Amino acid sequence: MTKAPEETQTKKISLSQAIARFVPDDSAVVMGTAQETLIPFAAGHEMIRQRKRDLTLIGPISDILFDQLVGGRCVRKIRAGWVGNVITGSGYNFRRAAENRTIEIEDHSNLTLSMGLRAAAMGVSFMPTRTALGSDLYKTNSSLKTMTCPFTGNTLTAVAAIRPDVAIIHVQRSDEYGNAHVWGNLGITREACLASQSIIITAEEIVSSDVITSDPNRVITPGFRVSAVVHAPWGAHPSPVPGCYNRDHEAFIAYRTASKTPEAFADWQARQVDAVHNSDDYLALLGKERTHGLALKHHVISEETDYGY
Amino acid sequence: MTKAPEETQTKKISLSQAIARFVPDDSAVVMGTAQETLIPFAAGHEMIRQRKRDLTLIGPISDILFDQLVGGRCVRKIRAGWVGNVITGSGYNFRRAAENRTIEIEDHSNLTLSMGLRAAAMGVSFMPTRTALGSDLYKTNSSLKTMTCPFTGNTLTAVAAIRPDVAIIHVQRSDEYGNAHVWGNLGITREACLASQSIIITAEEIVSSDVITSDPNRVITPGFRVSAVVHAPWGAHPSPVPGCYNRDHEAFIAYRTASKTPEAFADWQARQVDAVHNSDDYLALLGKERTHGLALKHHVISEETDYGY
Amino acid sequence: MATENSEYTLPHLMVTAAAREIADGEVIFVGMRLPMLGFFLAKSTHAPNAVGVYELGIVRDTVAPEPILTMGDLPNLCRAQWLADTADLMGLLQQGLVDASFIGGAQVDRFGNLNTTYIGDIENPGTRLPGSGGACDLASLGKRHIIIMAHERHRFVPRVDYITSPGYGDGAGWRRQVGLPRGGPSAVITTRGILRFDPDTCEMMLASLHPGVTVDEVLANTGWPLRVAGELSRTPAPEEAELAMLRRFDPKGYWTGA
Amino acid sequence: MATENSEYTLPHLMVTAAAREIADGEVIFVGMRLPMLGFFLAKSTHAPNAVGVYELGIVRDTVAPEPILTMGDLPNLCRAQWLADTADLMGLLQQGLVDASFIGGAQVDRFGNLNTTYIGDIENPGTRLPGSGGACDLASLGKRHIIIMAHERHRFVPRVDYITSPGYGDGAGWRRQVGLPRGGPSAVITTRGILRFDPDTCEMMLASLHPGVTVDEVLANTGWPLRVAGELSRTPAPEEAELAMLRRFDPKGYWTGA
Repeated sequence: MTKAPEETQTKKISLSQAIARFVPDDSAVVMGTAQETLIPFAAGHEMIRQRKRDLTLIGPISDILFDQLVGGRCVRKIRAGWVGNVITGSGYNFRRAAENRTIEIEDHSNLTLSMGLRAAAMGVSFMPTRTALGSDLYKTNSSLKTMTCPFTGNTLTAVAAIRPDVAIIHVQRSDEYGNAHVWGNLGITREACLASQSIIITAEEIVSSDVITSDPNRVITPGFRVSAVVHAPWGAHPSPVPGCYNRDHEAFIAYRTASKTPEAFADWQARQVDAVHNSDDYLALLGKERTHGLALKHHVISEETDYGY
Repeated sequence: MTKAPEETQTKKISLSQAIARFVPDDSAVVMGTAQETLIPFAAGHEMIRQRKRDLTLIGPISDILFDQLVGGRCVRKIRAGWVGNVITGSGYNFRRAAENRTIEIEDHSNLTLSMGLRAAAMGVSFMPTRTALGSDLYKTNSSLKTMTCPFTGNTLTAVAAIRPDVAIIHVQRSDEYGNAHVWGNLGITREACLASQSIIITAEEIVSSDVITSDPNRVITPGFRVSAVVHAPWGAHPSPVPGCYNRDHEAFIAYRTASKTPEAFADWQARQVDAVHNSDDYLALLGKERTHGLALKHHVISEETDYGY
Repeated sequence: MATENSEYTLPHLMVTAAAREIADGEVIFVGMRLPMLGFFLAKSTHAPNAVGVYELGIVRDTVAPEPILTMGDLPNLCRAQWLADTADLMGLLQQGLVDASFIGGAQVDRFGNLNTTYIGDIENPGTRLPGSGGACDLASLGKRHIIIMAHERHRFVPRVDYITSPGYGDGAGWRRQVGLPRGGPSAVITTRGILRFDPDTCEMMLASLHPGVTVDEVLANTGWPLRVAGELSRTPAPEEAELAMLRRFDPKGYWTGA
Repeated sequence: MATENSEYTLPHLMVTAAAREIADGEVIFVGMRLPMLGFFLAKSTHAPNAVGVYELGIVRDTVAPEPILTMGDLPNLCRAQWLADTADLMGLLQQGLVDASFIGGAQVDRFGNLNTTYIGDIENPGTRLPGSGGACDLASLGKRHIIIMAHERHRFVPRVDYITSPGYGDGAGWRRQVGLPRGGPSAVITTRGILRFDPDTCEMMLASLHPGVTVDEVLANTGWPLRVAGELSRTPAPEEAELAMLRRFDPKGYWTGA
């Protein structure tokens, strides 16, 4: 049933190759699409290591990932709903850059960002919403315009299509052709994949196509649109990955201090990013006690479904 | 974790109660949302038996279900992309009614219908698309208007929101509170559920809430929005239900002849609908040989996922 | 009809011609009936990397593991690449990511406009047909589409009674003018030949005759003065291997029987 | 602070007040931090049939089976009623199916407009805050929303520097005029009291004082001449059972510690 190997080229490459090839300087990158879960930290750190410049970051809330990329001087522009540290508050690199006006910010709400991506996903130039009317998001977001509904005459907010160059999506498991299973809250992941020109999948586990095709409803986007597949165990740490590991709250709390001053951040980047070259390095840095502490202790296994005939 | 039984009222009622209570005459009903699969034939037949009148039927392609409801004189208006018999062509009751002008028809494409429902699902008054421009759908569908994109100046088709009174959704399994698992191609099911004022679930199997909550990504719409849950084994026959039974091609082929004249249809309705009062009657009519022939012979079981912590 | 070794039917010939319109690696929006078999045939011969998109909410890059009559049959869902929403696939289409689709019709005109809705006056129709389904969307939004239909004079009319699926409207420039983003019909595979469109005028032209069919016969069955291409070709008969595959996909001859 | 039997913290009092804003059976868009605990408390006491909607793509009608710090923690996904897209839940909100939500803020003004984006001039801001997230959507589209924030004079300003989440704009009629479909803030739970809105003028009024707080103290910490309701009440202290529950939800006191 599944493809003979000679018919299809593998898309599996290393993380450094994937970032080098599909995230050139000046790219517009959507990341952190599931919001608090499945944030592709490993891929973001590789961008910092490769000294990417002038990126546009797109995402609803990125937790601390966008703050790290701003700290790494990779970012020219941010199109987001919220940038900070979910459980501690401000993201200090972001705050410094915004206050010093070294980055450009397009202020979205989570709904306007979702609708901008959905417009691109659907192949239309805008989406209508009823949010943000009367707000000052209009002053700091040129992707919003008021419009009149052609049927009711009501005032609506039109959100212009947002078409990222690349989506970076962390998943639980993928085959080497880019067909990937994701479970948990999906956030804006589905529209982000459909809206983007190319897609990089970073996966906790690389599995055979038979595993993936056993459940085609669990696939997040069709593999034919994926450009690269990267094996990245613990690639979303410290954010949680359903089925794999819990959220590492301590890391988020520690990052608050680590990002408070440019000097502290430089030190953090040297230790946590620049000194790390692959997932083995990262796991060694974390240590077994910590990874054990984050592992799932209670298991709830999905009821089976039959896709036979 | 799951609700204590005293906290929640069951929504499980009989098919006849569900149709009597939630599908009054004059209702707008969306059905057949997965297109060729999971069509709620049992629910449609109950509407015929209860002699519903002046219904508005909404659906992309209904295979032969809408034709049967037209034959049963339940229908005043149809808002659909296509009405017929997928593998044989015309639906003769629909054709007669249209040619005699006894029903009103709003001609959609599958995309315009999907967008009309999605507009209602999203709580906005229209959705923009690029389809149907220059077509004559505009002549026979007042839910379409051309509009100009506020950003690009391009011409678009605006589709007015479609808000059904009730969605009737056939599923593989549901708990008695309306949390239901669906798998297979989804068609327009998700937006139809979110767009509708009330929802009737007809289910092959009623299961405990623990089965459903073992896989919350498989849930089609949140149970708090569901009004009634009906146990309806073989309730989508002759359409196929993934995990349960194959498509009964012979029934569709036979229906072609059975609907060719009003007399033939009256006879068909007397035998196949009016003489049937519950799923036991229907199964007896089908016969064991037939149901055995439609049963799944090859099984493909989904890979498990862990929702633990 | 007969090849050197084997009999074939007119549907066999049309399906084979349809398959040849598909290039390897293309994304095809697969329609009902003969086009579905044409996609399976292309996939199993010269286009192994073609991807099939089905409007029910199915993407698959393999042929169904067992013969099917229609795209919603369970074997076509089994081990699909993706099972999703119709709107997701319509999004791919509307973005311009679908290379080609196939559409049947009851009436077509010289600019490739298709009617599957009303024959006669809308207000007082002679015949009501099933309607668009996804056809209007495929014709509006795909990079190109191929029409498959019976070649009879009452079906090949100067102007369709109702445009269900837009072709080139009233000629060159029309699609852009009404706001359609791209596309248009690239071929019409009929029971008598294959027609293509003049790139300048967008008018239909006879491009290929099926075996045993004459130009006069085609002209007599076309309701306007049909242009004939300078290099008129002869539709190749299905090869033995192709017929063997088609018999595997449609073993009872439901779609390809005589 | 102390009830008869037990010490409680200011966050305990605010969470308890937040919980009391939720009626049984309501659909609540659950925000981060104190509001999340408020929802859990309401759900476990007087509102067992409340449904929680979380913008990450979670609907659940039960409290997470283990203490969590934030809505994306895995226990909050486990045995949820629905895991879906953010847009699905925003659709429920935009349709008007969400009864209430809770929003924090850095600046609020007399008409309940909230700022969580820029303090100072947009072109040359003094302070950049994280931004809207879903807050603008909740304030725009819910049937009502409740604001929770620290009560300081620099936060309670006559006019916010930037409207992230619209309240009543510049007063009665404003929301309809700009096109918002419904809603507006119904209460502001602060570190000093609870404020509500005059139904005619949409202006904020002091409605309840927390234990030990005086009217003068509230007025001194509000940047405009705040009106005081005719029937000023005293915010009830958390009951022992409520405190016990809150200690279960936040055992380390991350959110509710002193």
